[in-house]
Amino acid sequence: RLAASTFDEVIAADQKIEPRDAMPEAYRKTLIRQIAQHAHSEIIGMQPEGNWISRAPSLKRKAILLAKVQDEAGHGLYLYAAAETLGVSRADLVDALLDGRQKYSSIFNYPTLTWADVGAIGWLVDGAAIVNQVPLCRCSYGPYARAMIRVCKEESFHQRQGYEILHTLAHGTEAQHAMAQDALDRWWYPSLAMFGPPDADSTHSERSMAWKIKRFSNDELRQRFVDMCVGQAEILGLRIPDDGLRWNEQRGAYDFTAPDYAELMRVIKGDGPCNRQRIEHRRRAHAEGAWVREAAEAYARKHATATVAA
Amino acid sequence: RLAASTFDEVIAADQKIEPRDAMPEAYRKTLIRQIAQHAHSEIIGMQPEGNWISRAPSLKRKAILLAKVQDEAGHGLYLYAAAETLGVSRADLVDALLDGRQKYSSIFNYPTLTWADVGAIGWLVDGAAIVNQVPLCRCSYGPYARAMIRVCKEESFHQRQGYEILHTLAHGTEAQHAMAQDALDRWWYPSLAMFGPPDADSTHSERSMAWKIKRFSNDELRQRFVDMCVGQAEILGLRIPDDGLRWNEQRGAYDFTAPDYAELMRVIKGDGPCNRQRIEHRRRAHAEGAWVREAAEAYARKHATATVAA
Amino acid sequence: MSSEALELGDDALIAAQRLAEWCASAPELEEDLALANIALDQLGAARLFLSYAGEADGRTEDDLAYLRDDREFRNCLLAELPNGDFAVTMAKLLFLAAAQKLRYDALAAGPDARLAAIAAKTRKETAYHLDHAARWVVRLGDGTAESHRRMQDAVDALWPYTHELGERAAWLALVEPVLAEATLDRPADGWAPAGGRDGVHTEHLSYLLAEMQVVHRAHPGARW
Amino acid sequence: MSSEALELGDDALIAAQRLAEWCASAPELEEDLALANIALDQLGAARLFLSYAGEADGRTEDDLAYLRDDREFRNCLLAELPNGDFAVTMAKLLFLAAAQKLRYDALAAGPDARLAAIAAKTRKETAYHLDHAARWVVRLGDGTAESHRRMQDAVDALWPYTHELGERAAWLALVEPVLAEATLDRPADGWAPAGGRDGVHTEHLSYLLAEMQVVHRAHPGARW
Repeated sequence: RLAASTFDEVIAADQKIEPRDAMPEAYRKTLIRQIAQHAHSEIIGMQPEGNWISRAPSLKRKAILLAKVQDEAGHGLYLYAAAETLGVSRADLVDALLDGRQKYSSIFNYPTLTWADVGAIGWLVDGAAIVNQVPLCRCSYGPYARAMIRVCKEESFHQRQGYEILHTLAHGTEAQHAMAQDALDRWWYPSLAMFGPPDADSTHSERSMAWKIKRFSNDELRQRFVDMCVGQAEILGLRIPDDGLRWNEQRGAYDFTAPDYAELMRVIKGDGPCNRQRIEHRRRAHAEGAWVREAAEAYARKHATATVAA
Repeated sequence: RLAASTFDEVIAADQKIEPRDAMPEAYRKTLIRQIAQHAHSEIIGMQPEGNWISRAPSLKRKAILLAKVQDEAGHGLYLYAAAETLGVSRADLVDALLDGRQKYSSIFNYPTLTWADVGAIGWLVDGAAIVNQVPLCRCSYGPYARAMIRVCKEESFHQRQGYEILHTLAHGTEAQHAMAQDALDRWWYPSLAMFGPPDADSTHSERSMAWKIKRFSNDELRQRFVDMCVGQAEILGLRIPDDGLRWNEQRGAYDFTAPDYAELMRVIKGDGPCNRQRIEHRRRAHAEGAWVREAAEAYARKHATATVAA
Repeated sequence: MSSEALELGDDALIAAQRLAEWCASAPELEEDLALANIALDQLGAARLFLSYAGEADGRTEDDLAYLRDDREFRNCLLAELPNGDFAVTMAKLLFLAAAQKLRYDALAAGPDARLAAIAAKTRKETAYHLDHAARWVVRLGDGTAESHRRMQDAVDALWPYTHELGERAAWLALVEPVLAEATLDRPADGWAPAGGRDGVHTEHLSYLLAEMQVVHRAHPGARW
Repeated sequence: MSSEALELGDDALIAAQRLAEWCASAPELEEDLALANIALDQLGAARLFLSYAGEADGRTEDDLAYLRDDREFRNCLLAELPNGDFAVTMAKLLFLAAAQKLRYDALAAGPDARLAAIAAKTRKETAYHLDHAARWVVRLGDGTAESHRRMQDAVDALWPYTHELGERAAWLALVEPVLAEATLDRPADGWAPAGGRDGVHTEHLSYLLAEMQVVHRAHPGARW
């Protein structure tokens, strides 16, 4: 593209805004908020799944789960780096997470109660994340779009692994099947809620669409997710816990019962089952790690000085 | 007895020395050392058995074990109270335990590795304690003798419970029987060592005998213990791990292999498997409780003042 | 199965398990005795309630304690929360014992003769637990600056979980005077986590059960 | 069964389990990644060694990991000790990785072709673990006053457990220079606890296993 293109021209031409390009302050702020929230979600998301690493029922599953949680830490790193291209520091973003100024995905405020929840999170939560994130690979901000390409590739790998866990359980013993169904029962509606409030109530959406940060509405993405899950649940032999779920010939899509948006709002506001636990865990890890980070800095300073002096 | 009896007359008449009686400083010091060590042993002894309360395999056993460990705390309390009659404070004795100036029974420096260890401790360790302690019920120092009567009564109850645990295991499944045998294999020699070094090497003993604090020698008590255990092990269907164990017609007692006294000395010196862990645990509990004890004192002071002022 | 017996049995069992974790770690020896004593009472209550709860389908107290997973437990969330420091433990005990007392009192006067007989025994014990916890909450709340801070933090952190305990007005009538005497602020009501009665617990319970059940489960069918 | 494979497999498995406990709790995000990475390597090594160890009597890696109790585990005591703070974890890793490296090097040049092939893979990974731990030990030892104190405390507390690791001279040659660079005192040799290779462990291991094995054992014969 031409070096002299204005922001609006770049957006209109479906090209990428890069860190040094001029951009409206609101665009920058919106992106920082969104990328940071995404990064925070990866970091907080390590907890509910990390909760089952020590108890994974086979060494192979333990390795897969550990690698997955490690990938989440990695995603957090890329995404913080992407946010930093917009002129904020990771330390400030972490502070904003810890003191509640910035959010993370509400889905991680539900507890993981059984091993099957690891499967359900992989299948449903990562599945919903992919539906949300695939369009972001074409987002107008270059560093974010590129980070999302890598993230989405790994997420789809995670989703297959989650599906495989559930498949094994659903086709295993009676107790395993029941565990899988129970997990689906608990994670279905929170997963639907991951797409956010219904379009009618969604703030920020219109402008993000115009800026090509967002490309589909919450309800469009939610529908896409439901349509994708129905067939997969059939193969699993599990029942999606929605009596209102049925194929709508006219719409060419499934009708389904909406999640409880009032509950979503309560969880976003901070009153989900695990909000306090998750943020408290992160604060404690951060505080308990302070002496280590300080030592590393002190060591680096000492030896930088030594090198200069030498 | 006559109020004017001298210390030596009271001892000679097999009567009791009471707190206000005159007594040789060395007698007082010996008693303080012995009673404190005994009290400390009760307190430290809560740890190896307490280790299995959370995992006791039936609710009934859990209740029995919890009650037993509670009894140990109670014994600790009487014994500290008995020591206090000799003009020391419990706080000072606890300090002496925590900084290593006073000892506790070395037996508690072995780990409890399986549920069967709870049985073995009851049968062997409490059994050895009883053999050691029954003569102390006739000890020349009144408060100690009276405390020991109560302690021994409860200990023999504990011993029966331990024996019952082992009996159930030894007559249970193959795995349970193996667990019981394994516990006996590990606890046998440390239990024999509880009677202390062989008479030839025993310090303090002669004077304690003269003062009627101690009434039998280490080796006499050890022999009594072995003779008691052999028949009980047969009923249990367990094998005492000693190839040298056999009836000696002439002596009218069992010959047996002595414990490794060098190991006993190492453990006494501080190098048993759990010395550091046990004392570290106690120090931590003491340190972490400091703010609670301070608060209780502050509250008592405030409200004492309030009462006086009112 | 009597769901009331199961709830009360599970509350008492999980409380006993948590209290017993203090064994050999209490701030003073007298408190080691007291906590073990209260744990024993709770365990005794658990055995009575669970035995009764299991009668309907021929399960023993041990079947119910050792062979259910966390999704089948019906205890309130408060009981399963980690012990935290001594202030947290005392706040938990105060809140739980107050609720237990109210439920036991009601049962003791209720129509189920078996439950009434159990409750007649346990309500006496729970009155002692409530008193013991209340004394500590007052001493710590009105003790030093540090103990006041810790006690207030404990009350604040646990307060949300008390909404699951039922009988709010009567419960508040037991608890609020204690907080007042302890010079502690009574937290505002707000977040009200629940789910324990439906078997939707916190992430803590499955760890507690893994430890509690490990030996029993490793030897299926064995006698102990 | 190859006792060498079992010892090395158990060392790696227990180390992996402990390292994975850091998940989402590391002092910085990069270290969350690094610790997970090292845990994954250890877990991978454990799977190779345990698979081999189980071949003789037809047991799988999961049979060995999930269906033995602590008296049957052959790991060194060092591996099972609690993580403590980050300094303790890094001291544990330094000491263990140094020992693993020496054993892997020897195996890689040894007569058992299968073990040699496994060791050829794991020795590369362990060199990275050793390096990672050494860098942290140096940074913490030579960092702030607090980090120096914590690092020295960690080294002092763990040192006795290193006597069980075998190959003392070669091991010291790997570890002593790191301590020196870290400005840490090399503790005196003295107490030398052991027993892990004979299945006589610390009281910590059975808790670790209770947690690790709980789901697998609750569903006998199930596939995952």
